[in-house]
Amino acid sequence: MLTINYFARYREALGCEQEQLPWSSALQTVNDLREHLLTRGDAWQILAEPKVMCARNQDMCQLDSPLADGDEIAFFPPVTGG
Amino acid sequence: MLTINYFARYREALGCEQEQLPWSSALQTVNDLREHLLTRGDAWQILAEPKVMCARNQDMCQLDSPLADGDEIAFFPPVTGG
Amino acid sequence: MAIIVQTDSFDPGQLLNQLHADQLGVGAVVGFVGYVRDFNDGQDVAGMLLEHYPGMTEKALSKIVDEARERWPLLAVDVLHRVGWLEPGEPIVFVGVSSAHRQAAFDACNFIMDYLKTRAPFWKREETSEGPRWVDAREIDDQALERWLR
Amino acid sequence: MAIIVQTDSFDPGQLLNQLHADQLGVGAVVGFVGYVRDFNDGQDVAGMLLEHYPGMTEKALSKIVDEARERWPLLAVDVLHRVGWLEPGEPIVFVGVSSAHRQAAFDACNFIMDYLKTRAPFWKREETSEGPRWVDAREIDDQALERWLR
Repeated sequence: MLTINYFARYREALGCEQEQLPWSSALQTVNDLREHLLTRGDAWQILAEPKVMCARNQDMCQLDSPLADGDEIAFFPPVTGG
Repeated sequence: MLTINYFARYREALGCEQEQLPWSSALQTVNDLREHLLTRGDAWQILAEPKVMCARNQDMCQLDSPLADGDEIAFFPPVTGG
Repeated sequence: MAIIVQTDSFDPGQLLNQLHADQLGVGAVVGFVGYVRDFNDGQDVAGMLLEHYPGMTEKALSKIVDEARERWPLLAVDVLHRVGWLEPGEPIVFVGVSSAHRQAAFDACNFIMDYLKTRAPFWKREETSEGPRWVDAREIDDQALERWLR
Repeated sequence: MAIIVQTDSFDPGQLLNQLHADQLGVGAVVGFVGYVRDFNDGQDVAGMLLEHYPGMTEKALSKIVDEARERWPLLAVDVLHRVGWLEPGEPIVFVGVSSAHRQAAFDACNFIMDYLKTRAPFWKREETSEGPRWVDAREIDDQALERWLR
């Protein structure tokens, strides 16, 4: 199982804060997961933004980071705290 | 008339905090004044230190700064505040 | 060292003073405070909602502080960042660093803020006279970060 | 803006908070505090006497602050420096700057401290276990200044 979190502008656009998805061997990287989500339709194209950021198990990661069953993944726009 | 101030290590070494000296046309620059003071003897050689700092009328200046009657001059070692 | 994420306001001056406490080896303290402005990017701002990623936030801030400690000889380091609803004039963030020496304190505090701005999971949504808007990340913050990349 | 030279101690946190006051255009405040350490250059320090050049001191500090204001868009700037007898743990100097933007506040505060260290007429005489000694100027402070020369 994968837990996926969306934050800020993405959370609002997708109308989704968190979801769970079964892991499969087709999801080898965070980018594989993103491409799967993009097939869901229009609203999801927001994840195609070139500056999309992601985290794996609460650490910032790159899109080519490996994915494993049980991971907590997050997608979010560039951060703006401070 | 010139007013001359000495600070910190120089004040202690010279045993003098402030003195007044008649201005003369031989004293064209701060360095002329310094060379005059150096003729006073051993203790005064402290003003020959390469890092001696000086101020004219309460502004930092270079040794080649012009000197005028009525000026307030100061000699001191490199500053160490902050 | 403390890393705190909270909704309540705080007293920046008190945090600054605590960085010295009674540590007689401290020669220099540098503190940064970020405040909500009443105007940003051409519009009046009535307040902002600060969203974060609970769990990841403290972890990300800890990594930033650890990295600063590897680079500079620091004594105390404190980071406090607020979340939730904030109004103009309220403090958003405090980063404070103490060290035996001045430049280490300046650089570490600056570094932590640059990293926080680009690597810590916080997002601002401003309430403006024309409605709510998500604040955009600024190119200049990425450039600020690049100074520190080795 | 205030430039103050005084013998009394002071509360750095209070000065930091005052830099914001109720100015809603302030986005960033950076404060530096220098403290007396109990150890310096290989020896225990029981305290220090800070000598200055009355009259010139405020003038020199004003010039430094004016120069900072020419270089960066600043709102408030405060400089407080103590003179007289100081003991370990006591604050010596506070430099605080407020601005709409973070990097201007960091740079201006750092710049003012670098200039103050090399251009303001203060001298420290430490009381050590081996008697009094005048603190020597450090080469590194001249180097710090050179960064800002244009």
